[in-house]
Amino acid sequence: MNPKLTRRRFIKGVIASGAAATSTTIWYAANGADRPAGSVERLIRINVNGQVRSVDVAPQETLASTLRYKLGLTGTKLGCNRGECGACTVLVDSVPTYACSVLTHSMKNGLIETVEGLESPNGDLHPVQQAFVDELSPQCGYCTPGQIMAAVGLLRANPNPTREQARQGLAGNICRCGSYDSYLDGVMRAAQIG
Amino acid sequence: MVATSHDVMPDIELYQPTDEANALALAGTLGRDGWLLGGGQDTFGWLKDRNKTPAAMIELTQIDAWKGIKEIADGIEIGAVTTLTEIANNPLVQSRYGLLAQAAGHVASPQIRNVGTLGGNLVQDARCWYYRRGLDCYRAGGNICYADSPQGLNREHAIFGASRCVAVSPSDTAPALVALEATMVVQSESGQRLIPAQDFFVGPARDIVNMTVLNAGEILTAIRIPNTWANAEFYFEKVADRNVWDFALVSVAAVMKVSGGVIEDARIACGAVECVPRRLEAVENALRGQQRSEQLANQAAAIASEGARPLNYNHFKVPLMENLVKRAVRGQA
Amino acid sequence: MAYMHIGKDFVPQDVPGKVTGRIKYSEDYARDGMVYARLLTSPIPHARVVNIDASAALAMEGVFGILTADDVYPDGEPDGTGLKILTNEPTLVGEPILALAAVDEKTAETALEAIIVTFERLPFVMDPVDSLAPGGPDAYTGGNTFVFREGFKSEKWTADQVAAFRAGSEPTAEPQQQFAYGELEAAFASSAYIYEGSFATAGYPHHSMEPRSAFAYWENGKLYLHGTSQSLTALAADMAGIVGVPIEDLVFINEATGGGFGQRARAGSIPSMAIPAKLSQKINRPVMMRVTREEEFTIGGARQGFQGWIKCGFKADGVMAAADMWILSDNGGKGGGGDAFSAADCISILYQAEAMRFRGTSIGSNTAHRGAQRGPGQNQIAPIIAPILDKAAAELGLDRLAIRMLNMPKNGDVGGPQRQPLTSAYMPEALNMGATMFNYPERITRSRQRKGSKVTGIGVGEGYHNAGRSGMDGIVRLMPDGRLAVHNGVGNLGTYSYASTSRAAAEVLQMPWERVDVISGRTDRHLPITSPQDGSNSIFTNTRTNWGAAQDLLVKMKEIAAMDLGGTPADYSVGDERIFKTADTTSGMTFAEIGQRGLQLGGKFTGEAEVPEDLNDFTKLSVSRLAGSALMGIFHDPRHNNNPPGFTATFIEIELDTETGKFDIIELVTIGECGTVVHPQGLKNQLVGGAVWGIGLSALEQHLYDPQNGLPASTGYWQSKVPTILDTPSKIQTGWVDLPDPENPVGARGIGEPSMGAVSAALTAAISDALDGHVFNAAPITADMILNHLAGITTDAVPLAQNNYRG
Amino acid sequence: MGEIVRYKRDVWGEDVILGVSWDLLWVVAVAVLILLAAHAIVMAALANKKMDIPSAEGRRVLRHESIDRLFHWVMAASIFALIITGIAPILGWGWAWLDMHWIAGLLLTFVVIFHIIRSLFWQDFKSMILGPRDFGEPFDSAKKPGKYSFEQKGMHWAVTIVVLAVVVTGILLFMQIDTPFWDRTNSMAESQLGLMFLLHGLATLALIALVATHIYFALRPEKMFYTRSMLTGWISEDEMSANHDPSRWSPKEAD
Repeated sequence: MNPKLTRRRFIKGVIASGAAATSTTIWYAANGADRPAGSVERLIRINVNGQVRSVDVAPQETLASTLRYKLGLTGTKLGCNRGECGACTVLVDSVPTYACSVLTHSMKNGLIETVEGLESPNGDLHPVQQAFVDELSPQCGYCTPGQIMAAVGLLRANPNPTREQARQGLAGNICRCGSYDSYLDGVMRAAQIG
Repeated sequence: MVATSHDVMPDIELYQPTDEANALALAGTLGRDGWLLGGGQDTFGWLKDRNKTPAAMIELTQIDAWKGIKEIADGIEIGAVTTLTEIANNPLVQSRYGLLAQAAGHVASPQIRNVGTLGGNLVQDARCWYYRRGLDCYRAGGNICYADSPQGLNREHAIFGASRCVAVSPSDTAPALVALEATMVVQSESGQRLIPAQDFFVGPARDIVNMTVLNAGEILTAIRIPNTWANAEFYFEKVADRNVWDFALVSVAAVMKVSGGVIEDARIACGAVECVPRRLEAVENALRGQQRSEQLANQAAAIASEGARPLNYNHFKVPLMENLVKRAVRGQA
Repeated sequence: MAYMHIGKDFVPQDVPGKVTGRIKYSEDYARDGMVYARLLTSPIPHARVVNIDASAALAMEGVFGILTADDVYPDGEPDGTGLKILTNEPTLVGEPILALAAVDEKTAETALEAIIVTFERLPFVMDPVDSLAPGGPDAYTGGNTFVFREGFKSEKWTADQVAAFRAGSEPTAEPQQQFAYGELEAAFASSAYIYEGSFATAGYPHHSMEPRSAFAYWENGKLYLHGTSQSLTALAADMAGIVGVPIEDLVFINEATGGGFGQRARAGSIPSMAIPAKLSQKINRPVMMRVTREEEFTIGGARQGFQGWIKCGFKADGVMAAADMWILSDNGGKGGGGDAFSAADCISILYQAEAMRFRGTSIGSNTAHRGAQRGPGQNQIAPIIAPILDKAAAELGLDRLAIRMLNMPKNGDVGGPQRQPLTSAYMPEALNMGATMFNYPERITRSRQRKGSKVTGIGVGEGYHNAGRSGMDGIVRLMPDGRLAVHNGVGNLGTYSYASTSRAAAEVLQMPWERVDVISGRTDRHLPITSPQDGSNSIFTNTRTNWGAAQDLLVKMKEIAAMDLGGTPADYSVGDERIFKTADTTSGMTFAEIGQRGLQLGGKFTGEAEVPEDLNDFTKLSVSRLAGSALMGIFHDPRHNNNPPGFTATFIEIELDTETGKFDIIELVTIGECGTVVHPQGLKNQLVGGAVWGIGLSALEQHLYDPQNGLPASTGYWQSKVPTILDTPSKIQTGWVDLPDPENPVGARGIGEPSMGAVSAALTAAISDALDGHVFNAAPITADMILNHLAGITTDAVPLAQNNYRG
Repeated sequence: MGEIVRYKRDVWGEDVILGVSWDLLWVVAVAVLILLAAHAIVMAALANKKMDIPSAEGRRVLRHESIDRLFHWVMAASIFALIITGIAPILGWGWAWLDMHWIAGLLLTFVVIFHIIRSLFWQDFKSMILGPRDFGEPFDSAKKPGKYSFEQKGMHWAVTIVVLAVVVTGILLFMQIDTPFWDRTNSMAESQLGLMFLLHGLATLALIALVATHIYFALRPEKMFYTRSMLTGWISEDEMSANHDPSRWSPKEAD
């Protein structure tokens, strides 16, 4: 650990909690081992795209890192890793969620779905995927998996959205190519295929 | 050196208590080193940047007692880790406290509202970009403010109540709860505190490093909204550069009791103009008992901005605040 | 003319991969033994690295090594303002100093914390005008500007010149660059209305969704580089030079690129890809370098900001008699660009100014490096010129559409300093089509109507960009199984032009699309050189090359047919995957048969002989590697002279709320004029995408650096204000003229860039209209500016400020 | 731990001084307590040998004019206000302290300036000068001081130096905040700013020690009459002759 960091934390500790708290601040900075027991077990089982996988997950690991780097599900993209773009959107219990901004451990009890899990077993595209192909919704395609997961989540909650409702549903996903209009066309078409 | 863009979560412990006692005990033991984790939307950026380095996270979202919306003797109680989406869509909240439903529905983006909690939205830290960049400014325990200077980039900063630090309260729901006269339920190992929403937030003059009165070991567990303003006339508006993600440039939350065009009683709070949600008591007094009219709206606007002290780049917040107060007084167009 | 493929929609082969997540971007690859690189970047806007102490970091477990500027530039860093792989003389916060490789990213970041870099701090500046002031700081060591063949120079104005410019007067200093045509003074003298004023536009980041991550490993002396680019072959050719590996030993792999917008067209604008390549070579391990969003901002660059002065004269009838422009463009901490020149060129073409003068100077600032961004120059000037035209129309009592109709480019018109002819121009058709779809006559009557706090604003805009090049090559092969392989070096950045330009070849051979394979995605598939996919040129440039290559193949097929079936090549035609005698369709061969026959014959038929002399080297290499593999069509496209334009016409109605400074777009109609339409869905995407970018340019996107310390304040999507779906209209009405250009075999031209400029122009005009014609002379026009204007507040914002508010 | 100086990172990530380490607050507190306790014990031990406190009865001589007494107490009040408002936030007691702090600071500044001027022109300045003779005083019970004893002069000059230090640094820091009189500038470089905070802090710590000592002695029984004189102005002739050398201090009759 960088000594500067330690001192920095110490300084902030003093200011934040007053000199009286200094001793404790130092204590934890210096000696993490002495923290209370009961922190999370690393080895967990998570349900991704209908399969239960057991993974070794660090306490601080984001769902996006687990999906991309532990499970090889690289369809989930990292555009900003800050919850500012939506490229990493996945479904947890059908709820659109930024995988870059939740901990895997927090989501371990949910049903996790990524873009890789949408096709039917016989390989047919999901209606949203098919509609996005038909409307040529994607441009560069980097935000597409996130747009698709947001759209799937929207249509599960509201199978027949108005165009305005669809717009609100996709509001958490940036498309730098500006293909919003084509994505909306795709969602409306998917709602019809349904 | 901070000469690098951090992007991955550093090593940090995670506790997932499932009952209150456990959580309070952890919070008590870890003190300032235990980071209280709600939806995490104000957490992971800090940690990835390594600009805040707590030893452990205490996740509160596994505790059912602190989730959900229920009726109580006087009004409703909302668990602090209830998601903003749930609040925005909850029939009870929508029907009686539409103001809060609207405010919750205007936070950030759908995905953030899906995991972000009401408690988290209320206790989130300042969004001043200098502070978020990890600079050792006053709020970070330093001895300088980079925003309040002739050349500082302070378009989003405070026009009221600055004291060395000029950051504003970024929360969209805070003004709504102040207007609704909500009470914050704060628990710790040593017991429970009930704090009026308005007193829950604290400015830099009093505490320059914290934005709320929460002490180490204390947890905001619930928010109670009394019947006082149930089904009153509400007005919420948030003006931001972009219609998604952005924090308010100025927001207004107003509750009013109007009969026959006469404003019998009102409470109004503005967001993003001060380090705390700014309650406009002078405006409320001026409105009480008055016939609603454009003149009244203009009077109210003038009173609202009295004492404003804009920085170099945020003069526009004065007319914006005035206009939003006007609209609140006029009511829904 | 009736085409089999041109003008018809199809499913580009990469689309299924994009909707299933299967298509791989550079960071999606992995390899055994792969290690992770992270960057240490400069915390200081301008400095010199005095010492790097990495001993503590290198001693850490899981750290494999570091790469510094000394490693990549053993003979010293290159001179000039070009981007560097790594540097010891950073000229902006965030410029890469060194890279460190470790077992995982977390370890790498922790190790970076332990590296002590000692800097010598140097003077820095955030605003080019501040640098011009007497004694003003210079952004570079050695000056504030880099003059070609002359090197660094420190350009200074007098205090009075600086003050006068900031006050809005015409700069009196010597420009670095200028052009003029026509009789300027006379033209102004003949003007009934003259507008004069200064303006500022923001230079903001590209912020492509995919950060410029790269992955590299070496195998048998060959470098395998997974990267991101707009132009597979054009970029690879130069990237080999940057990494320092012979082109034949570089395999550049790039199936899909998560956005480019001008910043990934050429290797020089994305040298960071060389870092994993060099590091991998040094530590002998596969190296993945994931780039963060903040790094994508700091090393991803931005467009040039303008600090300018413009004077336009209009005759009584509304004709633009003269335009005089002086533009100071922000060169940032690295890079640069010719945006200012292009802006002037655009005015001379789009408004057909009878006389014109352009003067410009480029000055550095210690901010993000500058380079081409969607419509570099043409699009910055669009939101500035539009309200000026409307002001002229108002002064001269003309309709705002009419004054544009009066000045618009038409077939036979010329433009630019060289008065270069346009290959064709159907702007009248575009404006008329848009006016009809928009119902202009009815909507214009709503201009400035109030509804409570809301005011209606109407805007008309035009966009232009040079949209076509030549001199590139094409390779097609007819395989023994009768399938057509089109080798296409065009990058895949979301325009689908890699596929749509290939359809020109299918068209020549009347080949069903499902029997065509577009060969692309990695350079070891032997691709022809293409022009970089910047400047909206791909459709024009590469339909020419693919058409030509297919024609060459067709000639060879007919020659073989005549050889085997008698008669002369001229007797033969193709159809239904057969070549047959035009007179007797029963006598012929299938494409499969002709393909096999060609392979047997070899020689010139399979690229083993009589290969065109004038092929580019890159293409020659590919041909030599394909030689003898199949019946091959090879083509070098000769240069052509005229200017193939891309045009767009846009009509917008907004409702602006005078109490919040925000507006809603009620209707947005945008019409593309790009010759024959090759791929309607692709064109529609370019039009709606351009519209979103236009909204960002006119109303949202900013580029903030703290003048006190040079720190970037707008690194992410949040502070950069990249438009979200709720900042854009729910439906954008699109249309296209679809008339052929004579200098393209299928009549096609490009569209990607003008689609943005026209919308930006129309939106700014609409905002100005809603505010009773007030001219902001700025882009973007943000809510606070509108509120300040309405409240009569004069803020402390510096006039013409760059990398700051209002510019 | 145990650092004297606290550091922070400046805007470019390099370490600069932030201020004094407030851990020293406890060090100072403990040190002063021990010293004074020790002194008290020693004095208590000596007290066994009878030590007659001179009588406060009889004729009175003037020791402090009313204007000087007023100055003393105003200065005391402002210094207390400054110490309390300055230390409270460091101990984590959040309240709006800054305005009271600089107001008290201004008050202190003004009275100090007043005192300097008055002492130079209207008071007997020589009586406070610390000469070689004074240093012998503690070791020779025969030697009696003039108006002020060696200890009193020492305390006075120590307080003078420390107070001037806090006042000067305080004023410089004052310029770095918004006040009714001006908007703050970032005139000072971060490193200089940190130095100011460090000096201000160190001076404060010294001042706390001196004030504690001063109060302790003011409350000692054998010195009580000085404290009284700071309230009433007079001491008795007995107290005068017992503690001072009339040849070196001839005060006026107190009325």
